Amino acid sequence: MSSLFQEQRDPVGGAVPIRRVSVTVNGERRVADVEPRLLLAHFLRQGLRLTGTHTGCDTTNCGACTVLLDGKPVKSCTVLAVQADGRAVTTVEGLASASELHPLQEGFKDEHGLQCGFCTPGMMLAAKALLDENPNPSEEDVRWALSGNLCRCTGYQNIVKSVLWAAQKLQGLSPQAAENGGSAT
Amino acid sequence: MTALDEIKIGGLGASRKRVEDNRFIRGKGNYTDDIVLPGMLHMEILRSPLAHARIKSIDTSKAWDIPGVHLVLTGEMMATRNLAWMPTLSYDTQAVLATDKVRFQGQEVACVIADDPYVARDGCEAIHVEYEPLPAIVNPTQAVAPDAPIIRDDKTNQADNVIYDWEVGDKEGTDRAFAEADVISKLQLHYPRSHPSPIECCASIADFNRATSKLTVYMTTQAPHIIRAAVAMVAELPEHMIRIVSPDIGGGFGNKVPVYPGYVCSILASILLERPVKWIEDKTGNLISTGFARDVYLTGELALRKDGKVLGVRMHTDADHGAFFSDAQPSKFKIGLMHSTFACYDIPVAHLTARGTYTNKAPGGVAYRCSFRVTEAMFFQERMMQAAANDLGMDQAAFRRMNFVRDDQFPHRTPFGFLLDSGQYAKCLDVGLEAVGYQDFQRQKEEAKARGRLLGIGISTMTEPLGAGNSREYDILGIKMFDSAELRVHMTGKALLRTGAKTQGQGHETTWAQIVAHELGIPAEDVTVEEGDTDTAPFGMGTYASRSTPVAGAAVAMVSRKIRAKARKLAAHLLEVSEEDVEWELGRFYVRSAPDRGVSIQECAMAAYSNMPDGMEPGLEGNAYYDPPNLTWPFACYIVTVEVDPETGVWDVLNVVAVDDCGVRINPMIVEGQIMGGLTEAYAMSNMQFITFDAEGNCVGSNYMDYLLPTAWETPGYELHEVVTPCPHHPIGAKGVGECAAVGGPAAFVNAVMDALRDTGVRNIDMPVLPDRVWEAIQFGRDVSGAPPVKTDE
Amino acid sequence: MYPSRFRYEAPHSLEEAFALLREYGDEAKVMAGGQSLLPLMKLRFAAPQLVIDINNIPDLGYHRTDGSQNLRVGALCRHAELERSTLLQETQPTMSAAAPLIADPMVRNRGTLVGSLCHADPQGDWASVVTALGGHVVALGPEGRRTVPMTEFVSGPFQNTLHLGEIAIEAVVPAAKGERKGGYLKLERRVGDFATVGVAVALETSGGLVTTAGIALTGVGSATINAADAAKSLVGRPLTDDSIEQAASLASEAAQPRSDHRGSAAFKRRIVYIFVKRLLDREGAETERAA
Amino acid sequence: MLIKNDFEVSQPVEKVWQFFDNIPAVASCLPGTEITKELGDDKYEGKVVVRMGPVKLQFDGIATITERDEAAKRIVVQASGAETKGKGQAEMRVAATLARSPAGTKVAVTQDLQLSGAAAQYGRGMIADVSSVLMGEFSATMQDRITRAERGETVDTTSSASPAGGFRFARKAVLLALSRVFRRFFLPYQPNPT
Repeated sequence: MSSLFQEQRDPVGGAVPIRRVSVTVNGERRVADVEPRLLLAHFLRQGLRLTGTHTGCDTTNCGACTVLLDGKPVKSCTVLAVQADGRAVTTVEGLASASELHPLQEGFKDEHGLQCGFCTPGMMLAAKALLDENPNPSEEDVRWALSGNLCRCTGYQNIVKSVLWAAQKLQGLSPQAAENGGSAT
Repeated sequence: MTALDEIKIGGLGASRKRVEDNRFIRGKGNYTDDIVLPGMLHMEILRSPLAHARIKSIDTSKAWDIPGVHLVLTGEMMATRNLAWMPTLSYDTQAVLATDKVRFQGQEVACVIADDPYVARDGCEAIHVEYEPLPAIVNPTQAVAPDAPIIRDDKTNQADNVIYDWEVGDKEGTDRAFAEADVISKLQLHYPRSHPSPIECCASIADFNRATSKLTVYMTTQAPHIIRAAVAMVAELPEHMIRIVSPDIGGGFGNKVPVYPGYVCSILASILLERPVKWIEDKTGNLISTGFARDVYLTGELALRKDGKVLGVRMHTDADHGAFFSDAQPSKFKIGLMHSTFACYDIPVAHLTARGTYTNKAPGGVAYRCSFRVTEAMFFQERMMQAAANDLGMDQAAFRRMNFVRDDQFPHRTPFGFLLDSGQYAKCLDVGLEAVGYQDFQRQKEEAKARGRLLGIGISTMTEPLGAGNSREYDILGIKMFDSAELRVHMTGKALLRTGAKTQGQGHETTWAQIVAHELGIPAEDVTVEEGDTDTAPFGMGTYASRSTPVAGAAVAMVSRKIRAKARKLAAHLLEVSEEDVEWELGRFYVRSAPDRGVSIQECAMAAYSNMPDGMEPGLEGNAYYDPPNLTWPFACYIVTVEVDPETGVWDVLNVVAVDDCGVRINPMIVEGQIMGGLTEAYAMSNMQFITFDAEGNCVGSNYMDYLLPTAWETPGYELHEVVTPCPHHPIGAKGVGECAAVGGPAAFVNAVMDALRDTGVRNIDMPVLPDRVWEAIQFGRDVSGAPPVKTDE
Repeated sequence: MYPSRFRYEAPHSLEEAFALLREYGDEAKVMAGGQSLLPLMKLRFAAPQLVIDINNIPDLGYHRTDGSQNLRVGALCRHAELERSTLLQETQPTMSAAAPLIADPMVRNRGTLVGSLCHADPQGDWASVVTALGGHVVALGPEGRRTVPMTEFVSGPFQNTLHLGEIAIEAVVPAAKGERKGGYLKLERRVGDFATVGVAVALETSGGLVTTAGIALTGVGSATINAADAAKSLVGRPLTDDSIEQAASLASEAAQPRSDHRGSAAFKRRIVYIFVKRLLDREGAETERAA
Repeated sequence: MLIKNDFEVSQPVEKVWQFFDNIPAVASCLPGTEITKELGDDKYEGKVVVRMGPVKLQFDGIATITERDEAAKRIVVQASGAETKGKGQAEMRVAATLARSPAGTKVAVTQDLQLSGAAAQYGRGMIADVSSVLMGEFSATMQDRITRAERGETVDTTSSASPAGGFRFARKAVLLALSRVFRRFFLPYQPNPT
């Protein structure tokens, strides 16, 4: 992504369509020339080297690539980079401030809401969107909001607890382990 | 001078928060796909659309013409390097890139290496392969049919599709037991093909440096040292010139144990191009070509006495291994540890026969969150136990209890020859029944029935062998199943620990440090744990089969004790007393006669570098190789209650109770995390998760639209309980636990649904117990098979 | 997975979009939410030369009632907005029952109702809902403005009857003359799954009689099925056990399911019956309470 | 996938039989099909383009008459093709049997389609949906052509064969061949005195 040097591929066999995009990623304006077919997930990972956004499946099911697009959670493997032009993207790297972790990050660690960590960034961003909209969700609300994110390790119970922990922290309550991290509906 | 509080320093039993989380919650993990090397190229694989076909021609010319394409690999080119085929972990051969035939849908046919993965995929699309379709075989029955096409015609002396016929146990004795039986209970079922399906697929970055002739491979492997050995053998490279690095892994569950063609191709591509080559597998590739699990058919019989005593067990299993016999399992037994079945019951005699067949399906049976067919063994056991209880008209809990191995019978030898070390089976069952409110639920069930509602309760109790080896019986390609740890205590008392295991989410970086803290009193936070780099880690067999704590964990304890022994000498020197007069308490040596005269382990560490006695070798570090005397045998009792909607066949989980006895728990928080994860896979397998095939051999379940994993929404909540029976032969009394719930859980869910349907007289519904199967069972009062091919209207 | 190379335009007006459609013909694809199109492109089942992204075209994100109380849903109105819509909760029981069942929360943030009508997936939920409600699609194109009844909009699996160069700009659900009742039931193997069976029932009642009825089926045929006879059988009568039984039977006869790994044809047909019955029983019970 | 269609035409078996002699004519009844080359000894090269919404699949392959039983009035065509971008393989067997019937001739068409590859794998049944529509079209179009031809109409196949799904047609040569066939065999018709 350096402007000093960008090797161009030998344009044999027809010119490659290129578009300039300007995306505000985690508060910083990023400008790049991309092929329209470049997926937002790859724009973030390969392009901007923000590798916290993971890609898990090809069919828009797993949610590991979840980012916030203008504040709403989307699956960045099913959005084109060119579609993010002029919009704001938040990735896991944008959750913590310079000084401190986001309560969701604390919650996931405190409640053992992750194991291999691969689905975690997507989970936390989907959860952030929920808490932005509903600061005091029920367990059912949390499970519903995360129903587009797959986790293979934890069995979700601790993920739900982690989000409820964060909700309490964000409301200035002292978060204690949500005891009823139990069953859905 | 009071001793250290072990919990405070993050020792044994502390629910210590995980150190690895600090990077994961910030998105700063380092997974294989996160690694970028200078000049790196990208590889994509072209896969066979057909399950069985002869390759007539492969035309790659159009792919070569695409700007940005650097290399197109085909089987022909692999063959010139003698790499078209590779050995499997089960002493068979597997095609790396197909030359003669394709033998399953999704088999690797060609690779394209290009500047970026998009162009590499363009290249794959430009390759034209001409196939001559052949009939596809999708189950063992078709495989042994008289007119069945021979799948492995590449092998001389392979005249049919049978891989092995194997047996274990006492046939005559078992026949006698059945002759004397009052009741014989028979059950036939299929444990469907499944896939571990970690969210992160397989990946590798091969980096061959011509100048140093060193090959470095960053890859998603649960067993880096095994891979190094395999690469040395397959690619015929000197082992010391191979470095395997396994960075963070996005879940493994057994999927990332074997060697896959993609790894080999990326390595050859890097050697040919002298540039780093990255291969990131897509989800479909992962699901249709890498290590599947299960796919075993059971015919099981129990010889029973009227009073409920089990007199004998007779089992036959038919395993569908796919196109190549490449099970990733280290036992000398053809069907893995299938004969660990019924281990928790005191059964006089048993006999097991097993047949393995080739089919036109993906190869590579892996121990998906289990120890080599133990999941099937325990599922068969607990389904047969429930059917038998029903046949006898006995309460399923009482029936189990009366057949358990009693606490006073340990050590206990099973009829198949395994030696059990310890357990309190009846106690675990009682804790579970109490927690679920067994008697009360039976009442609710009757009341509900009166109102046309179907409630059911399912129990699964089992002990499973975890932590291969011992090395007498377990090896991979001849390499014995031990493990290792290396500990360096720096002069300030901080430490670096390395093991031959490889975490994939189990939290080794957290728990290994807790074992060191327990043995040496060095606070866990002062211990760095490193794994996964074969240039730095001591040799180990990797992490799978719940073997890390039983084997590598034991090695950590043993190396810590070696360090403590040397520290004792240093302490004696510092305290100016003889070694015999030095006593140890957590973190501190003191003089027996004067307890307040002592030195901390940290002071000993400093002395090891600054003030050692004459003639003592400086430094405070060591390593230990641990060859376990036996497997560990955790016990578990899982109880599930469900309600079935008789009109739609949909069933909901009401309650799940888990009682696990995995011996001493190093980090209870992490142990419970493992159990909840396992229970969820059990729920998934019983409810929705399976891979099947149609008559043409098309894989149904090749992507996350069809291969369903449960979400937070339907996944039930869990109530966990514990019983602790320390393992007598493990240094800290721990047993394996990572898989217990995934192994023992499925039967609990299925038994619950079958219990709800008991009045229909239906004996079995194959997993996953889908609504349509439940409906069919209720509607027509017959067993429902889920065996492939998928039923159609024709 | 990685899509094939394509050109991309994001026009700011429908006029520009039409011009592009004229230029590229059926090698161009219009994209709204892209949640069905992009996966197909990633799997390379679809490889259009040009993708026309209409997300920059203003004033298409609405859903509102017009002067004559028809519900109008614009081409860029996302599933998520309909899921949260109080308007729907108050006036459109069938639609608000279906909205949360579309795919998953993230997909609902991108995907659109009109887009899913155009995609014409036999397993798509919205097509059944709008069919049951007697809705229609408004298409703009070279020949100007057309309204296509939903029953004529879907012509086969993944086939709609838009003419070359046309863009569907809104879906319209006519105003209810009586009291609007109904719901949507979906049998899915897991939340977010495609429908094994989906049943949409939309009724209007007045004075205890059913004045208008629509029943449509998802996933039990090669296209959305309009169970017209089942619906007709309800009109002009109160909801009774008999009328409900009859409608449920007719609906299950209208289904043309295929046996596959989701279940046998017989099972799916039975589920249609059960779902129609359950939806109508509920309304029946309510009507009685009201009466 | 097995699909059976029966239909009757008021033509004598012999005449209808000869219709099946013309493979391009028969093939053209399958929407999106084009016979591109006649290879001799009952072999034909051709392609089928399947369009469903954004999805486009093109199968190139060979059709062979594997059975032609003059006496039993039975003809079997075996077609096999591969998707041009490796998305899969299609095998189709079409068997047509003619029988005398009060109205003239009863045509029984059996089609057996087998699909493999990504197309079938990702389909979640969508290909099956499309195929069944396609094959339904096949018989419908065939019946339509034969009956309308017997009324002396020059058959405009594009309209008659344009299926529900709006599949694509591109086969001028075949259209000409067709109308020749119909003129030759179906005009005018007098019932045989019996």
